[in-house]
Amino acid sequence: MEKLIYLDNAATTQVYPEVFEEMKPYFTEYYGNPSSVYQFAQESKNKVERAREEIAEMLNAKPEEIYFTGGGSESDNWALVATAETYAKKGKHIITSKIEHHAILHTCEYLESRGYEVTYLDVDENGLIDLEQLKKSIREDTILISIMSANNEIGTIQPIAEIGKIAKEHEIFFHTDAVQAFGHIPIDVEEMRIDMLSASGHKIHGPKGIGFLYIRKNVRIGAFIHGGSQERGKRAGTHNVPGIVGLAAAAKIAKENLESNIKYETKLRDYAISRIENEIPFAVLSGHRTKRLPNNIHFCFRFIEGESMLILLDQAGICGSSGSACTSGSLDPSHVLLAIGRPHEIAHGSLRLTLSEKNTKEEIDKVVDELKKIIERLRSMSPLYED
Amino acid sequence: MEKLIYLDNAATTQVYPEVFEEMKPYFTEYYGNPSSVYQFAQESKNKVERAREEIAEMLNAKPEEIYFTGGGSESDNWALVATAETYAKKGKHIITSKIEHHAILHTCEYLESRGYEVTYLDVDENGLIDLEQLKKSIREDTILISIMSANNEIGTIQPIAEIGKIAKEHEIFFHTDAVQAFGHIPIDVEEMRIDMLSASGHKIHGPKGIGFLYIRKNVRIGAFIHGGSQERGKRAGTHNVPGIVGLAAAAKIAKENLESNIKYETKLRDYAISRIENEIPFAVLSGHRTKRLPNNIHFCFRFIEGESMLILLDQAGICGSSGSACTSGSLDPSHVLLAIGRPHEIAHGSLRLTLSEKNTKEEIDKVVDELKKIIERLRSMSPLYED
Amino acid sequence: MYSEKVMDHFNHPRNVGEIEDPSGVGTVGNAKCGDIMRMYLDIDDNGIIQEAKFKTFGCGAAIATSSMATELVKGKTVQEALEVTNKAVMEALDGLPPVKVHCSLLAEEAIHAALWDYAKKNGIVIEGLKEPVSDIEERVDAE
Amino acid sequence: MYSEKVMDHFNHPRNVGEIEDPSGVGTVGNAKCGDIMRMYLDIDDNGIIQEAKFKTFGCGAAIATSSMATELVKGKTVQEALEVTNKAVMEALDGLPPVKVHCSLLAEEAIHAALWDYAKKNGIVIEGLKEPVSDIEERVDAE
Ligand SMILES: Cc1ncc(COP(=O)(O)O)c(C=O)c1O
Ligand SMILES: Cc1ncc(COP(=O)(O)O)c(C=O)c1O
Ligand code: FES
Ligand code: FES
Repeated sequence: MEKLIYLDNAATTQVYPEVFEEMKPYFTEYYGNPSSVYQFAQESKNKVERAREEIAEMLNAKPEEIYFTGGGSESDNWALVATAETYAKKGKHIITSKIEHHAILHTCEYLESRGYEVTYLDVDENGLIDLEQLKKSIREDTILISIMSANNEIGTIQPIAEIGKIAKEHEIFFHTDAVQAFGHIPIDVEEMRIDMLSASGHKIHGPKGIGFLYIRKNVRIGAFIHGGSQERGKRAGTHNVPGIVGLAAAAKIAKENLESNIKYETKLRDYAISRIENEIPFAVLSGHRTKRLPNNIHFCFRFIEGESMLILLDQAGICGSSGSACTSGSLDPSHVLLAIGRPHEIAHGSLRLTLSEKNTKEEIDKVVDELKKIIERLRSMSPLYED
Repeated sequence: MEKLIYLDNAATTQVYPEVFEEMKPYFTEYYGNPSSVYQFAQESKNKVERAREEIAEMLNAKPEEIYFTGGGSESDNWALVATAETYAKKGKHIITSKIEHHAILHTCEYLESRGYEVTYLDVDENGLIDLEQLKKSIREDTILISIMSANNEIGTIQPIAEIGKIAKEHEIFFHTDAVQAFGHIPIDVEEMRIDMLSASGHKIHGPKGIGFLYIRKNVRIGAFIHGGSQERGKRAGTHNVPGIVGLAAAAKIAKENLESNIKYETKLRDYAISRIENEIPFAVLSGHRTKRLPNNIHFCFRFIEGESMLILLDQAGICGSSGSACTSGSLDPSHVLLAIGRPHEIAHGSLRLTLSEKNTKEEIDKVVDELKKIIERLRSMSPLYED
Repeated sequence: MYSEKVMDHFNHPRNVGEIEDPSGVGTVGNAKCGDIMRMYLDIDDNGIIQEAKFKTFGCGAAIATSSMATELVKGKTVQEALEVTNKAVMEALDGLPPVKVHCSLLAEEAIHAALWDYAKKNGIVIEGLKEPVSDIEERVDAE
Repeated sequence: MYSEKVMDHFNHPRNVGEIEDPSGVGTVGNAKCGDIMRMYLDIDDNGIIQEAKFKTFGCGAAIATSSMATELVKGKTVQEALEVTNKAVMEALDGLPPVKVHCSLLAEEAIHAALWDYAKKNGIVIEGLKEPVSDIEERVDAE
């Protein structure tokens, strides 16, 4: 078979070989539990603490504000549930947006079932929230604003610093799901006045099953996973040392290459977008044209359906997705596409291609060429398309 | 330095090189997200499902009753919190024991703060619960009994099948924290009538940061980590594929060697216990003499304090622990030792040595020889010891 | 996730297209997923289905079941065609994943809708055929 | 986790033991962790500490701070010995981990308790010395 063209880096990424090399010794060699007292475990412990420092530095945070978790979903759940519980006395109202990841939305629903109230902000046709609506939604009893840094489907980047400012002015905590943004665009928790931030290892060429939650010092939320005294008593469970090492190694590489990756991917992204728009009729770009993740290409192709497109792409050796990986299996159209106003049958024909800096122009050319054929073929079968 | 003698396998274990070999391809090669539709991700998906089958088989459970988590603590939290929430209408009373791991105890305290009631069963001087007390503690509104299979400090194995029977008779769900037991002693969820069971990879020579919760089909608890539709909508978060692969590979090895490991470790354990009892005065064995994990050796040495002992052992190249790794840093004496009636100052001089099947008689001999010298030395410094 | 037969019919769908002046045509939509299937039948004077064609806006399973359904009804009498249920289509395709079972219902309903149209046009009653439940308006966008 | 100096004093504790007929002896227990330290002082007629010995039931830090504390008070006057605070002991040991700070308090209190005993025995008042707060009963088990 020809070399695979992997364009689903928003679903998950390859662990970089150099990241894996760093992780390796911590499986079979330095396997000690960082909580143990003997020397042998100090290597693990030191490595965990160095990882914490590196990640903190990247965000302009303090090491003791970084808490390792089992992934982005856990971080999101923790931020929401624990803030709700800890600050229930202050109020029970949370503001979020309609296009959050399910790790936020379903946790909000869970909190609603426990008596909390949630306001889901609208987004415009580009996926941007309206800061005025945000301000108007703030109430006496609002305790948390949770708005994602960048959307996992359509790539739109929210005005995080502005949201942070509004939250700060109203003395409300601001959490951002940065799972798609961390390591992909610059984030500074001070400048952007972020109080909590979720991130995940496997979206930045680190390992799966590891993530972190940044918690600003003045946010005194309780634990979500209760038990041992790891992570200063806030997150129980034996440290996943190789995972933490891999997360930090990947973050470091991402940090070092941030600018060049952004430049390179943006160019590739815009090249793909312009070829698709010029060569495939009835193709509608989703998300904001410039306020978007450098690696995100998302289109709705009218008159056809996503899965068929994906299977045919797959047969051509191309990995893409039709929305978020973790909702595949669901038949509902993407809540994100509905929120930006796409009608049901248009939302159906969605395709997301997400780059890494390893992708090339040649790959993009091949993909667009294939795509043209595939879409033509599927449209010829479609009862909705009359040529 | 001489070869390290690692006797802290209850804290964590080495990932076996053959387990690591199985995990390896899933970092850099087959890195696909099992939720994705393309062929490339099928390898990950199939591997995850095969892992589920293998673990299920080992417990005599069905594959669809195994839910992968981020570790033992998460599994414990999930079982307790979600059962409490889902069955709150039936009642708000939970029964557990005083010697559970903190992942259970602190979660119970958390639930108490949310209006649940918890009965903490006593244990006798060997660490066994009293089945009569259990029966008497059952109330109209009892929804869950959570008793650990085997204790992580003193190694005592509870009468799980009997507890399961009592729970079944009263139509109350039975959860067991089997983090120390899974892969170490035989467990059959049917025979023992277990409804939920927590386990963790890194206690059986698998990786850290992965575990599972077995949930019997008729237990309809909700999710603990909300979000994507992974794990049949019950546990959100991108699958930790290498972790799952490693967990299953380790479980398989543990299963294949279960009998021979039990035999070998039990012999080594009892040899160590008898040498210590014969050669070191004022040494008090903790835990049940026979109903104990094959790999657990736990003593309290009077007149001395645990940490000093550990440091001196460490300097002799021996890794042991004084209780559970995740409470090091805490100054409180072990709640387990207090529960079996050890006075404060005796509980203080505790040493836990936990074997793997790779440990040898020669190692044990060296450890006991060192231990004798160390204890003598510390006692000579102790104001409590008058010779 | 799909069987080889499904992939074969998806990759090489049989009978894609339209029939001009069909004896019956039916378009059904699947409320569950929003997918749409249109089935054309050419039925001769003896009530035998001479030709069947389809157009489908839907997932891989929808395309494969459309294809298989047209194959199965060809050459059959109207009465026999009624027995081409979604189960029959799935079996002929060596099964479908659980989340895709509903797609095969689309095929069954499309056949029924086309037959209903045929019956109506000819003023006859086909025994056992009920009015299709989910015949939906064509949603072809004018644009 | 411990500094080299701590490890040195832990591995080679100075002045372990007892003094027969000491000028002052004090035993203190740390309520926080249950550890116990006993300090013996031999003080000459000029009020200068000639010798100091200790016995400690406690963690590594407790042993090291006992050792360092005895070293620090030796040769000092009673008044000077009062300035051997837990901070002074910690500094002399190049610091202690945060969870171990309380262990150094044990050393400070043991000095105070021994001096208190000395003052009591000799019917004198040492300026600035308060009755030790946590002088605890010896808990040597008879068994
Ligand atoms: C009995 C018991 N339960 C739960 C846990 C927690 O497991 P983990 O550290 O994998 O979260 C442990 C070990 O740490 C344990 O020994
Ligand atoms: C925006 C966003 N939030 C949260 C998550 C969940 O992260 P994880 O799968 O690591 O739990 C994802 C990806 O899956 C995501 O894209
Ligand atoms: S998902 Fe709509 S027809 Fe298959
Ligand atoms: S912990 Fe008790 S003296 Fe250090």
